Amino acid sequence: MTPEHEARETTYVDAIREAIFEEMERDERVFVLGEDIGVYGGAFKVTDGLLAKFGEHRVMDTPLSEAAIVGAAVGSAMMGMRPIAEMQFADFISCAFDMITNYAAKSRYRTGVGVPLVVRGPSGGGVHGGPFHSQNPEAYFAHTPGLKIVQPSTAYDAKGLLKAAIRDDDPVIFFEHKFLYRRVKETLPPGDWVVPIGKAAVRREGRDLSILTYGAMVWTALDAAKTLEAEGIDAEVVDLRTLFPLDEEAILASVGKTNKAIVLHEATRTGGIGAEVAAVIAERCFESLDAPLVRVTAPDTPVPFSPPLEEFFLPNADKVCRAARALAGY
Amino acid sequence: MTPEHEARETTYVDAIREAIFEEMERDERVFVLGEDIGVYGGAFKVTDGLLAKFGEHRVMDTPLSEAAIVGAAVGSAMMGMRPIAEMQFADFISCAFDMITNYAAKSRYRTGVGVPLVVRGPSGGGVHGGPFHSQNPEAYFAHTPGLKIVQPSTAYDAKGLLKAAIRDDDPVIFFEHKFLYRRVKETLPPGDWVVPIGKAAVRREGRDLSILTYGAMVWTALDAAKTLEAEGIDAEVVDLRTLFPLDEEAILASVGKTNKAIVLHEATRTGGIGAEVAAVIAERCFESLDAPLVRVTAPDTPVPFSPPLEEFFLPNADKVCRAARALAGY
Amino acid sequence: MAELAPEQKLELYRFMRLNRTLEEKLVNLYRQGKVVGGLYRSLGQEATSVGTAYALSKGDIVGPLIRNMGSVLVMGFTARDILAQHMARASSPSAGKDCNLHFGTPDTGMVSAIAMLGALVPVMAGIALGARMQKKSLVAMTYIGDGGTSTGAFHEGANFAAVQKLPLVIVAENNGWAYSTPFRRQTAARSLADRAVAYGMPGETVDGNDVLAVFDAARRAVERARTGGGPTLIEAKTYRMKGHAEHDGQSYVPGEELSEWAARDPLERYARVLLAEGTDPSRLHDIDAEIAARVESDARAVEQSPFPAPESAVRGVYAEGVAEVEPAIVRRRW
Amino acid sequence: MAELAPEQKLELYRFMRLNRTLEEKLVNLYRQGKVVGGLYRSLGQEATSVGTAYALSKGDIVGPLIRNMGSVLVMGFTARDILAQHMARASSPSAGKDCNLHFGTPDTGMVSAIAMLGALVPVMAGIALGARMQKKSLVAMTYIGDGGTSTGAFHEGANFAAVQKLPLVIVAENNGWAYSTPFRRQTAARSLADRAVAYGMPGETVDGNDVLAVFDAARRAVERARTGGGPTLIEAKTYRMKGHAEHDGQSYVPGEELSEWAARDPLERYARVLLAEGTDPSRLHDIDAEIAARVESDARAVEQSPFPAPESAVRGVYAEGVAEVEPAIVRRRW
Ligand SMILES: Cc1ncc(C[n+]2csc(CCOP(=O)(O)OP(=O)(O)O)c2C)c(N)n1
Ligand SMILES: Cc1ncc(C[n+]2csc(CCOP(=O)(O)OP(=O)(O)O)c2C)c(N)n1
Ligand SMILES: [Mg+2]
Ligand SMILES: [Mg+2]
Repeated sequence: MTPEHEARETTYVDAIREAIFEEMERDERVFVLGEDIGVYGGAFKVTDGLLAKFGEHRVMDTPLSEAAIVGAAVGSAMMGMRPIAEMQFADFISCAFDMITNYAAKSRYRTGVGVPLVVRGPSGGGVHGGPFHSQNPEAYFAHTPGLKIVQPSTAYDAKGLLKAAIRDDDPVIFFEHKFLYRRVKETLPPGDWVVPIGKAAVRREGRDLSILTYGAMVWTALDAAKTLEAEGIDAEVVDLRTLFPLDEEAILASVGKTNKAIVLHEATRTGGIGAEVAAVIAERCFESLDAPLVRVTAPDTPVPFSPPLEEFFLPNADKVCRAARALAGY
Repeated sequence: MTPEHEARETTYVDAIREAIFEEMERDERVFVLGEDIGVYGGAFKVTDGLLAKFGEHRVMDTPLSEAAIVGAAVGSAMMGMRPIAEMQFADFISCAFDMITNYAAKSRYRTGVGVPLVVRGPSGGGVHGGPFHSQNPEAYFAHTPGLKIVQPSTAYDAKGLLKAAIRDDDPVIFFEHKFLYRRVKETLPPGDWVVPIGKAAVRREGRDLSILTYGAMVWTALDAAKTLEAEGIDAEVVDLRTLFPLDEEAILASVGKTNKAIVLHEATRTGGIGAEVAAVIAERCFESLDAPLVRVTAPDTPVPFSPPLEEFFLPNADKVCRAARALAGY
Repeated sequence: MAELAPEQKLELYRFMRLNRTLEEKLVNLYRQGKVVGGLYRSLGQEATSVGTAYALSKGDIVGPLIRNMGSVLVMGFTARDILAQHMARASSPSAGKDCNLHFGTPDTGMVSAIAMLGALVPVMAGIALGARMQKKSLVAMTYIGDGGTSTGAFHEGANFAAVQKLPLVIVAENNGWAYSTPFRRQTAARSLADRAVAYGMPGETVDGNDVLAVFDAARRAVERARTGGGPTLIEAKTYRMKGHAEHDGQSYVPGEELSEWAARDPLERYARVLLAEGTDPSRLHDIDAEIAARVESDARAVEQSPFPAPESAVRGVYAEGVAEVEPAIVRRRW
Repeated sequence: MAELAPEQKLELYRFMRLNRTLEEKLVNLYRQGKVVGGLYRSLGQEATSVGTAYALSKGDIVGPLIRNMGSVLVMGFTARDILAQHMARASSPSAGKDCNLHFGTPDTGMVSAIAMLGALVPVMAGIALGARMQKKSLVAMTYIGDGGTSTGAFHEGANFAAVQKLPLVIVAENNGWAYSTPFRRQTAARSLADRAVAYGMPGETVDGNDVLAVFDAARRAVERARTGGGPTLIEAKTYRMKGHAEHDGQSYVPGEELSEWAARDPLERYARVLLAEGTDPSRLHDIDAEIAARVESDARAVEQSPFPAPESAVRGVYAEGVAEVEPAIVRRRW
């Protein structure tokens, strides 16, 4: 790598665009469809420039119809295409819930016809989007066998996981945390690489307790870990990356080492991904656990709009530290 | 009570009908709407006879439009009515997912306008209904603050919980296990009574382990408990009844006593209600737990159609006993 | 009007008869408790299924609903496939995973419905889209009931197909009822063809009990689709002569309507047309007899065929892997 | 044609002017970073919002979308309400829980949209239904964009309303664009009024930039609804003069179209009508000046008003109770 190349850092959003671009170049079955993704390049400019490069047959602006977007993607996937369907905001995936959970997810099982489909979109709060532009819908899909759910926290993973998702033979729901789009970046290695679906990553090694998390909260956890370090608490941070199916071995390895676990997510508490992580720990880490499990999450409310409300609502490093201290002192 | 009265047992399905009937008599704001619920009396005859008694303004056959059924119910509830919307099969609630999770659930929080709505329908398998007439969708709604989720296991609870749901000022999703409709019955007390939402019930006291469950699986748990009793294992069976919000105190009380917990549900494992129950136990029962938590559930697949497949898929008393033995011997 | 060779005309008859005889056999098996789950009849609607699917060519793809047994047969699936589906056997196209006509793969010319009505419309639009992207000139055809046209999925899929000018034919089967719900409670529209106006799509109403008229309308729509003219909505006016499913005695259906439509039975009517055109009655009798015998022997064969292996319940969810069955504590023998 | 008293005509002008001035003030505040979240303009569409809502009577209920500020003002909400919503203050009708025009209660004549377009149509059908069941003779009115008519929820709601003959007026605002998507990519229908045919509902297209024509069409539809004639779909042809939101420079919009439609600006056009009818220009100037001053002072007042208390974030999810905030271990001080 030239120093020049090294200097150029890629943002999370650019990494996603690169993944789509490269996969479309590599495989002509790959195409994108969604609202305002062509001429406009997408509400967050994720697909900017793709239309010019690949033309409107492979970069398709659709009517305002989430069920039709996913449905048409499903049909074309059954025909052997590799569609990437954008939800303008992940919140609107609710309108395609039936199509995803009943058609896409169950097709292979029922008929043997796989549906290699990616549904992707921006999720998450912290940008004062209010109740309908800030949701974290990932857990809605973790109870539907046949689906896979992914959420990257870094530019590297965004690119590598999206490539893996596009190449996957089954439907993958790919949640991009919009807070990270332009806030995280790194120098990406050249060449063609993927990040495998189903594998977590240890972001920080630690001995005293494990923070199991994903998405934007990985950065919150790392912040908290730094504060905790100064207090003599050595936290391990595990980025789950794939939320369904979970990397149970990685969870066991970490909790088996630290013996204490915090599950951290931005989504609201009850019925979230954290519940499943907790269940895995309760089932499989009984012998190694030295303290109660703790979930640090948003409270059980819609996402409020006004900044002081949203700040109160969202998990942050301070809340993680409070939980970690309680746990470390247990 | 006359002996004659005592002799008359009420089935689960009749209990539901009675609840609707009595609430419609008591409160003229209560009405029912859905597909084929009027003239036909509903696919499972839950609403049979209501049209004749209350007329088509209060017993409304609708077009085949789950989103409109729930949406119209939401609007009328905002106007002060008390709609009961039927999903012909609970599986089709997927088509109203957006309306329930985004409109009904969030209205009070966002605008102060409550939505006293009941969405009810038959869920569950065991009747060879295949992948789309056997689902247990309850967990899909347990991650949406603003909703309540109920599933009765007895005729008494079916009646009392439905009345409570109708009287509740917030949206309640009421899942009826279709396997129980005509299979369980009991003599119901006369008069007007409700079963409060948010309260679990201990169906069998036991000392050795707790089986936390709901719906049709309550009966499976009781069966298993009988078998286990003969083997010297004394199982407690807790019927959760309300799945969101959970009766955490009842869970703590039982697990605090028995120190071992099985969570049992017919729905598939990952991301099910059992995950949340496990999380509550992992968070709050650490001191009292003497063994790993065990989930006995359907495996992570769609509900298969063919009898041997469905039998293999569904939890049953034998599977519960196997888990209980492993746990008792731990 | 459609120009069909005499052999093709007989083939239409054969498919309609097979549709009917097979269903009658299934009713028999149902009463003997040998059909697993419900049984949905298409009595009186055979001409719609058969006539539309017959307008397709090899390579085209159909997305049928549960009342389109005729279409499934036309696409080349056999009585045995359908019997095995209804008896939930290992040899069924879905291997026992799903019921009735819920099966199919694009390469065999058929895409499976799911029970959620309307969902198939966007999916079939996607089939047409995927084919076009691959420069295949195939036509996709799907069905929707009067009830199903009230779903949001139908609307989104039809609108999408029209904007994209996809080679899709939507057959809206207006049989007067959606379960117990009559047409006038389903929509205030005058006809299902009127739904097409909302999509800027050609819409046409055809006598769904006249197989030749149905075929002709379908052929024109298929031709339009294949030549880049985009989707068409065909309303086939017909009648559901039985209840929603076998358990439904359809007490809510006015008797006069039933007898009125019985007089328009599509199979008898078509037989009369063929005879009037000079077909030798023995040809029809032979077809009837052959089908009856064949269905009987197929049914016996399927009855003797095995159910799927229980463990196969946990296979096939993902391209890789098998779902876990046992709880951790049992599985891992802690 | 609508017969309006001179004072009513001036009132229409006042609402349109207020709509515009208030939005311009919001643009100012937005540029100063004082608006929280996005800002959606209705520049050029004021006549549609104001003219339709003005046809309602006291007790009627409107369900507006984010570009219907004019309707919200007509229903009696104030500039202060709207400023407080955009600045996310405690005093806003949603108490800071939701943004822009997402607020309302039936008893104040307004029902809140959610962002998911289309969802409001079935809900407003339900408002009309609930009212009718309570023997209230009120009319419900709601809005949908050209984009929004492609949603399944719109379809299901409109069809439901038509079958039930509900007192609902659906104003389909065809402003040419859904974000960056032009009408021809949204639907192949010739007009949004054509969508009405699918529901057997009267459909009509009106010049959405002519407030009197809009009012007249709305008045007739409201009258029909109130007298049991059921729902109406009014297509208001207008144009979105700004980007989807303030961040959107609408580079995809052809310049000629913009200048063409600028010449049809509904406010200037209506002012010309009033002047031509003999209105003293000073009356309009006075209104303009009064509104400008009022909006300025309202904005200052709202700017000085407090944000909501952080803890209120966890209140109001259910009729009873408060959501728990702290994880168990912290909450319970194990
Ligand atoms: C989305 C959805 N809601 C409800 C049902 C239950 N259901 C199955 S068939 C049926 C009636 C269908 O009527 P129609 O579309 O006219 O088809 P037909 O039965 O007349 O062939 C209903 C309500 C369903 N399958 N899908
Ligand atoms: C169901 C749904 N999908 C996507 C969006 C994102 N979105 C917000 S406004 C908009 C365009 C709306 O266009 P139109 O309905 O014509 O209304 P207009 O903005 O022109 O007033 C889109 C795609 C949404 N709000 N709801
Ligand atoms: Mg029908
Ligand atoms: Mg528009």
